[in-house]
Amino acid sequence: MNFDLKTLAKGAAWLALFAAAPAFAQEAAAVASAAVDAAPVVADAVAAAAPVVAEAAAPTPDKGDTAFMMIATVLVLMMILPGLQLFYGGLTRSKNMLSTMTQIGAATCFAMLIWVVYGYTMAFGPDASDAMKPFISNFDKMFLAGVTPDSTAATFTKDVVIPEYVFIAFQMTFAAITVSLVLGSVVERIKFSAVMVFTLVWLTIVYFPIAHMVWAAGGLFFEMGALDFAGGTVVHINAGVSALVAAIILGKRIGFPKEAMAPHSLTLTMVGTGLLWVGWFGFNAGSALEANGSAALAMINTFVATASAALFWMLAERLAGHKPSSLGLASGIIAGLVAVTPAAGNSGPFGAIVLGAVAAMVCYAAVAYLKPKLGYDDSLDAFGIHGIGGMVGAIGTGVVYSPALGGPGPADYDMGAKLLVQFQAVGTTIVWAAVGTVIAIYIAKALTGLRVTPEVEREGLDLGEHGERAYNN
Amino acid sequence: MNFDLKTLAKGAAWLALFAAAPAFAQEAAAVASAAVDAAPVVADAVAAAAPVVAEAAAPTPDKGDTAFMMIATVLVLMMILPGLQLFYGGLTRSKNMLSTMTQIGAATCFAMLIWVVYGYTMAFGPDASDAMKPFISNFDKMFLAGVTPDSTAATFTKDVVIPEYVFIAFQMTFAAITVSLVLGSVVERIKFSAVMVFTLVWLTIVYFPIAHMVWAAGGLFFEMGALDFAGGTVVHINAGVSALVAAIILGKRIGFPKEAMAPHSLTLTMVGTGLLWVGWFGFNAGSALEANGSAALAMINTFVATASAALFWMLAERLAGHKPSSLGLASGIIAGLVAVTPAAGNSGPFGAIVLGAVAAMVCYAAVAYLKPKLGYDDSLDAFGIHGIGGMVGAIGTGVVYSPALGGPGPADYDMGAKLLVQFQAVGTTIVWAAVGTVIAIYIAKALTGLRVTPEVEREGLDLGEHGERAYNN
Amino acid sequence: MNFDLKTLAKGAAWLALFAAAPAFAQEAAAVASAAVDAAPVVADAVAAAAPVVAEAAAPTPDKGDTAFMMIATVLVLMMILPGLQLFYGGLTRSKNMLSTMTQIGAATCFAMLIWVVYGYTMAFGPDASDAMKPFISNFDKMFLAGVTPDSTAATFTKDVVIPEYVFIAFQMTFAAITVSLVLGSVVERIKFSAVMVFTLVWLTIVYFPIAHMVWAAGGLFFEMGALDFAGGTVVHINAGVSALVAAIILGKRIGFPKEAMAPHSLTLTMVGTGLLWVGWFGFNAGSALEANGSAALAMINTFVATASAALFWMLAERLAGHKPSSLGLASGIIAGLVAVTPAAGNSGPFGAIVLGAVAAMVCYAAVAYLKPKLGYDDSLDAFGIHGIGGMVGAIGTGVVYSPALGGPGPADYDMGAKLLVQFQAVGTTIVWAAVGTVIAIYIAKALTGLRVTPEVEREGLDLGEHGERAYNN
Amino acid sequence: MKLVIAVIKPFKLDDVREALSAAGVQGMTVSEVKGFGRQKGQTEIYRGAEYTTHMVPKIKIEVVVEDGQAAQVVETIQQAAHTGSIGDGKIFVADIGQAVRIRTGETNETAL
Amino acid sequence: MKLVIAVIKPFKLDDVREALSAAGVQGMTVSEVKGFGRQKGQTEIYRGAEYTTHMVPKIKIEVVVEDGQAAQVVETIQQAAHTGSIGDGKIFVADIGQAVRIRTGETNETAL
Amino acid sequence: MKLVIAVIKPFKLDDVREALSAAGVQGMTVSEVKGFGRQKGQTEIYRGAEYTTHMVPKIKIEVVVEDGQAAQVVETIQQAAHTGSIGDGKIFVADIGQAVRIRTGETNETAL
Ligand SMILES: Nc1ncnc2c1ncn2[C@@H]1O[C@H](COP(=O)(O)OP(=O)(O)O)[C@@H](O)[C@H]1O
Ligand SMILES: Nc1ncnc2c1ncn2[C@@H]1O[C@H](COP(=O)(O)OP(=O)(O)O)[C@@H](O)[C@H]1O
Ligand SMILES: Nc1ncnc2c1ncn2[C@@H]1O[C@H](COP(=O)(O)OP(=O)(O)O)[C@@H](O)[C@H]1O
Repeated sequence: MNFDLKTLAKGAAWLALFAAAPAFAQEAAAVASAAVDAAPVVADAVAAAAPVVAEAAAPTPDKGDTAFMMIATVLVLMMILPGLQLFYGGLTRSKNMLSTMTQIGAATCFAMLIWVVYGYTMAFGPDASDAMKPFISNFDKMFLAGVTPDSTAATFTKDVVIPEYVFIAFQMTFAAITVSLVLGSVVERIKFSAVMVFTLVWLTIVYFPIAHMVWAAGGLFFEMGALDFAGGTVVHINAGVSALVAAIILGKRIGFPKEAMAPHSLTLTMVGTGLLWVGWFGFNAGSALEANGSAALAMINTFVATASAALFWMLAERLAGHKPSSLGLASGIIAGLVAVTPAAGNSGPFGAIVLGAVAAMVCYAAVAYLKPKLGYDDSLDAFGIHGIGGMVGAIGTGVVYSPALGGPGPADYDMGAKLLVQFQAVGTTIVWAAVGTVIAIYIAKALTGLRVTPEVEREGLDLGEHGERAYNN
Repeated sequence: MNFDLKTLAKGAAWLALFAAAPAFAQEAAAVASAAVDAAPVVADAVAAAAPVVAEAAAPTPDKGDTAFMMIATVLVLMMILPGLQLFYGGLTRSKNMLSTMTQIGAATCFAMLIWVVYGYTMAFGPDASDAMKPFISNFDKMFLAGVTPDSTAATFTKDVVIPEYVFIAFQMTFAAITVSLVLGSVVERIKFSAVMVFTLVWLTIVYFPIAHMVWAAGGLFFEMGALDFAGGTVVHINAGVSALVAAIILGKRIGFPKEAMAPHSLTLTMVGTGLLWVGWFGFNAGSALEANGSAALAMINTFVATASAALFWMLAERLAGHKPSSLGLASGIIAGLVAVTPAAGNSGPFGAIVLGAVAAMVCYAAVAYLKPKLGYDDSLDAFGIHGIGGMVGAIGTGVVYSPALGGPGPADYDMGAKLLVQFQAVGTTIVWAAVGTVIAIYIAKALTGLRVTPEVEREGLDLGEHGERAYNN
Repeated sequence: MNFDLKTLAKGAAWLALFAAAPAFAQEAAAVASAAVDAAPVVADAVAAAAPVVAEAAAPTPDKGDTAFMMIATVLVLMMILPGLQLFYGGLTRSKNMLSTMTQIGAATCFAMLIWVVYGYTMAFGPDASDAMKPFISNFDKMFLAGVTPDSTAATFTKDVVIPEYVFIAFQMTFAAITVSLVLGSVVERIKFSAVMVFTLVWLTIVYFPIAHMVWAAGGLFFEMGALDFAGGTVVHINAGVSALVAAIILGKRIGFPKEAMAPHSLTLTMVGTGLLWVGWFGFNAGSALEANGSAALAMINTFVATASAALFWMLAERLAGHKPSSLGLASGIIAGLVAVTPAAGNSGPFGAIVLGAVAAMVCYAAVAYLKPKLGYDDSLDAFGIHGIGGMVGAIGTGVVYSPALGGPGPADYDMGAKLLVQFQAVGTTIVWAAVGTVIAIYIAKALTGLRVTPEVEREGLDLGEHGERAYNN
Repeated sequence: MKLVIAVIKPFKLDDVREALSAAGVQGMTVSEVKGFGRQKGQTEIYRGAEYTTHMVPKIKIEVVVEDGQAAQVVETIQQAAHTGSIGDGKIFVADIGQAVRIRTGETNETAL
Repeated sequence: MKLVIAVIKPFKLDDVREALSAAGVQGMTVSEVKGFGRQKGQTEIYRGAEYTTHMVPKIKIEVVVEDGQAAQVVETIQQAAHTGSIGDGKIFVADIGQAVRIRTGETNETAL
Repeated sequence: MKLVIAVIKPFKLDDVREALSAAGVQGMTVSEVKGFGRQKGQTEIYRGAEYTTHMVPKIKIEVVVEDGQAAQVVETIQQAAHTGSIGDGKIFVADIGQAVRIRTGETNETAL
């Protein structure tokens, strides 16, 4: 019911917006396309970060970079559809398979539209007032006003740029996957309509600001010099913490933990794992914004940290007296990918291997021991793996960055100071995400009721919410 | 039975051809590699379109473009295997899963061989006589005669070229996916042997000519200045209309529409949908033939138009009083991709969003209301989505191209005139495709009997046609 | 049990190694990054092969090449996870699905770690003593000592280089997929722990040396001028022969061949086939190490040889009096890909088509007639397709390379001489692989017992070895 | 009461169900089974390995009816499931001593 | 001996199994079935095509018990499987003339 | 006639089928079931969450035979399905009052 109205509203709203858009664009056309800034990493990249006004003498994109970033963007989409859909979906019961895939798919689509309407400008638009600047940009680029095929975005190298549309698309996929990750803790019981409302609110008050803080020049963490190569804070800690809060507010699934809720298809979960790993190279290496040595470093780290985490998770299972499992392999792969995300271009290969091993061990403990003890129902362990793994990665990055450990840090690297910064960034993110999620979830509850009826939950959300079965003859 | 003989014949034929090939190649070796033309878009690209004879001073490919186009080509293959196989296969009943996947796979393989033997030269070979020129090129490049690793193909930018082998491979995947799309309306009852014969004839008399008309300098629509960035006419209208005609001639599946024919795995259909979306970036952005701003524009449009269509299809379901479904999401995604194909580089992001929304609504109506009313059995709605969506896209492109709507059209853009051209192109394609399909299907019928026996249809084509079961223990 | 201890040991070992690594790195930092050599192809590439010491005037990578090679590397990973996992897994019985996927996944992860620790330096490190040189490099690059984001690796073109990290990652995926391929003959009965031990030993004594022999300047086959564009010998003959030997030592599955052991999901096998084909372009075209015409040639050959093999396998089925099957299509695709691997950049498109057709026919005969006759149990036909197909490809490459057949060989190409070389390379590889596998398997047997108990085998390795079921409700 | 067990060809299920409803049967329980009998299974070939499954997919219908109704139910099923080709299946009838409707606790005839 | 056949709602299986164990039943055999009856199936819609499945997923439990135990077993099942809403299912009781434990060859009561 | 119901270990199906054919049985109906009994199910662990399924996969064979043949059929199954380890399964025998071959309408013994 709710969905009905809301969707209608939404539909109308958009149509209105879109009608308005061109007008906007026209006015704005005058404005020179200001190159955006996206430096994910180190403070001294700020130089490159200064907006460069496009002009005759403006640098033009290298086609190698453009090609690389376009493919990287596509790879991140593959992480979501079908990657995450399969990874998460395989872990649910078959009666909720479609609901899980549909919630992820629809949230992703919605996030994309929100992104081009006002998300991009909030995160990477022109500078806002000094008061707002640390938290968001201004709204001058709503509807991508003024962006043309010739506009460019800065990279971390002076005078090296990429087409702004590519940068917009690349960052768009980050917003989409982050909100999708949150859903892992609430599937099998949250209403589809609630997911749509949550997506809208959560992106607006949690994701866009944090993305700005970490990656935009002037952003809070960015100015603090926090290390986050590909988004460990913005994406994983953010999603993980939000998932935990959402799961707690939503409550447990009927029958949890008494009833067996075995994954309906670990086969599909393994497929999703593979696609996530494959796509993650777009995510991590692509965050270099150039096809260069830094991307290459991020790539090899994304191989070895992951491989290490996968084997160490299975090792942890053995140490716990169990059999090494396929789900252990898959979970380790994801934990490793999560942990190496902030460290991708900020570590040497062996630092990355150790980071992956530690993340796997810690996440295993969180999922196998902490969760049962605390008793919350994080259906697919979005917090246990993305939240915890993200924190291990964020802090660990401060360690492996050290040249003494083979990292790319400067010779005079001050680990203590950097760790402090990392902790501050992590802490702030945790608080911000938690508060924002509480707000977003309660708004969704007010508008949609949030949770399906026990009958629907028992019969499965596929039939109850979507009128379909995942499998027939 | 039929297949036996025919395949044998085919086998023999090829071997003969291949034996002949090198000889061919040798003779032709003398011929300078004429750069081919592939301008998908606007008339004023004709400049770039003029064949450039390779010589010392000839432009050499930019490695960024080459890298991009090679990956784009690979992405289009992924759309077919496994993308389309899963999207279509998941919608069939389990007893016909392998048959659906095999028909697509074998038609694709066959199309590739036909393409290098004479398809490429028919569509993009050297100019034919003035009389033939609007419809096909000449046959001088049969067996890719004269093409070497150093031959190049022109792009839309003067003096920018890519290796001809890459252009050949890229276009080859288009031929393969188009014929595969047609099969969506006839699966679950057409003979495998009939599919092979149909592929041969249909590509020859329908696809190659239309590809030439749209994309080759001198081609009918190309000279008319029809807008078709990535092949909305050639691929989707063409496939959709052919699918409709084929389905009508073939007749309904036993038990349609009385018996329930629920998709056997919407899970796999969702996976296919994701892979199709991912691969479609190779299809749309790749059609720019360069890693440049135009490709970037095509990319962002391929994101937002699709996202919009997916949500609006689900909205349409709500408006119709149903639950928003996962198949709705998937269908909307495909409808959006189809509609944005001709508009990819010819629209602004918000024009694309509106285009996607409209396409979703119209396709939903076609599938949910028009089809039942007319009563034909288009098994997987190849016409309802590719045909209708393609038409909405082709016409819509004439609208969103307007700078007044944020499109890249010239300031003095004459929408009325362009729309007329679009309508002509669409109309001609519809007629050509319909007539050609009638011929192709009846030839297939004469040679193979076209349709499986009722026993085989009832038991399933997997066992009856291929002697296999898709699922065992 | 065994696994427990061994894993622990392994865990400890690594941690030790990794601790040591940075130290290593530091020392080595002084060493100039010697560009590695990877010439897969012809003797006259040796020029390019000479180590180039990095210096001010050193060439810098073209971003187009870097972008291409990074994506190519990712594509090869996709061949393994999820490609090969699905292709192989779909062919097993459902009770062994996870075990098959997990063995491949874990072996791949382990191979990656081994590669960066000492595999890379063994295969592509600095020259060893003249006595060792033909077989392995020296160990100076253990732990990738001295490699930085700025180090580069040579290509086949003078002064064209790519980042060394990219080359390392690209080659790493080759090692991982090769050992995974071997598993195809032993799944459904080999212990997980045995797979891990086998991986360690086999890579060390079989893969690294053969990779060096074929691809490194100074390598035995390389100096002989053996043609192997993308690794037909190193990867496929090597894996195929090892698989056969391993299967024979391990013995047949309980109930083979009496009991029906139908593939549990040909659907997934088809999906894996598609992903393997898609990824194989990274494998074959990527082996050009540049985004150039040679890569383009490799790409088009990887399309047409495969298409031809797929159709000719189905034709072979017809000739044998059976129905053309989906598994036939899939098997033909793989056989074609295997056969074209060494020929990718060494053949014209029509030579490739013939090569694919021949490979399909021969592999079909091997699988359908030879195997039953000899009576060994190569569960998934790793030998029948990779071994036999690899040999057809290696020998065939010597034929299709000839300019007289449209190949890129020199005008004065001496086919007889080259064929002799090819035979020598193939023969040596067969012997080396066979002997090495015997050693590796018996070590695994000594340490782990090699084979699961009859109870576990009957109940399925998923439950018995991993404590999971692939499919639940 | 009688328990009528019918093993039929899968594609006949709808016809049988409709025929039974028409004949006034209120409920039935259906399961997917594999049948072994005169009808031989399909041959499947995977890479030259030939498997002839002796088992053919069938549908088993179990319906409990009043004694008086049994004959007519058997009759109805036999007609609706009949194709005349081998493998049409069987109908078996057994005695049921007691029936209970879980929802209401009603027993025997009233429970059907 | 008696064969007690119960058709119940799937999510009630655990409750029933536990109740029966508590009641001293040592074993049972369970199968997934589809039920046709008063309870109507869900409507599914695929691209506007509407399917109302008449068949509802159910679980069939078969348990063989001594004659004396039958009444109590029926009772137990009826209570454990009861929700009061349409579709709760049925319980049927039939006679079993002989029982054998394959492992030991024991027969009848001792075989259960 | 008698309905012989046997619940056996899945991997024993082929042996039993062959033994029955050898013993002259013309047909049977087989279904996949889950068994609950002395034999305990496997323990599965997913991310530390442990599930012990009480249900073990089994195969149920139903074969209707002439009264005279029943004893021998039970005997045959018991031997063919026997492994001696827990979980071998059970055989139950019930009466069948009537049998019909759908294809021909033949009844009782002639219908088997
Ligand atoms: N004696 C039997 N007991 C139980 N089921 C049987 C028996 N004989 C046949 N059936 C079932 O009936 C089905 C059809 O029997 P079959 O001999 O193949 O053809 P027909 O019914 O035409 O004689 C079989 O597949 C099997 O499921
Ligand atoms: N006459 C019957 N014979 C066999 N099974 C029956 C019969 N009637 C009902 N059933 C089974 O019992 C289930 C529940 O019956 P239904 O009429 O839907 O609800 P209720 O048990 O509340 O009356 C049905 O789904 C079917 O499986
Ligand atoms: N009382 C019973 N009624 C119906 N089926 C039973 C009964 N007892 C056991 N079974 C079936 O027999 C199977 C084997 O029984 P179980 O007690 O595990 O071993 P055993 O047969 O060796 O005593 C069970 O899995 C169940 O399917």
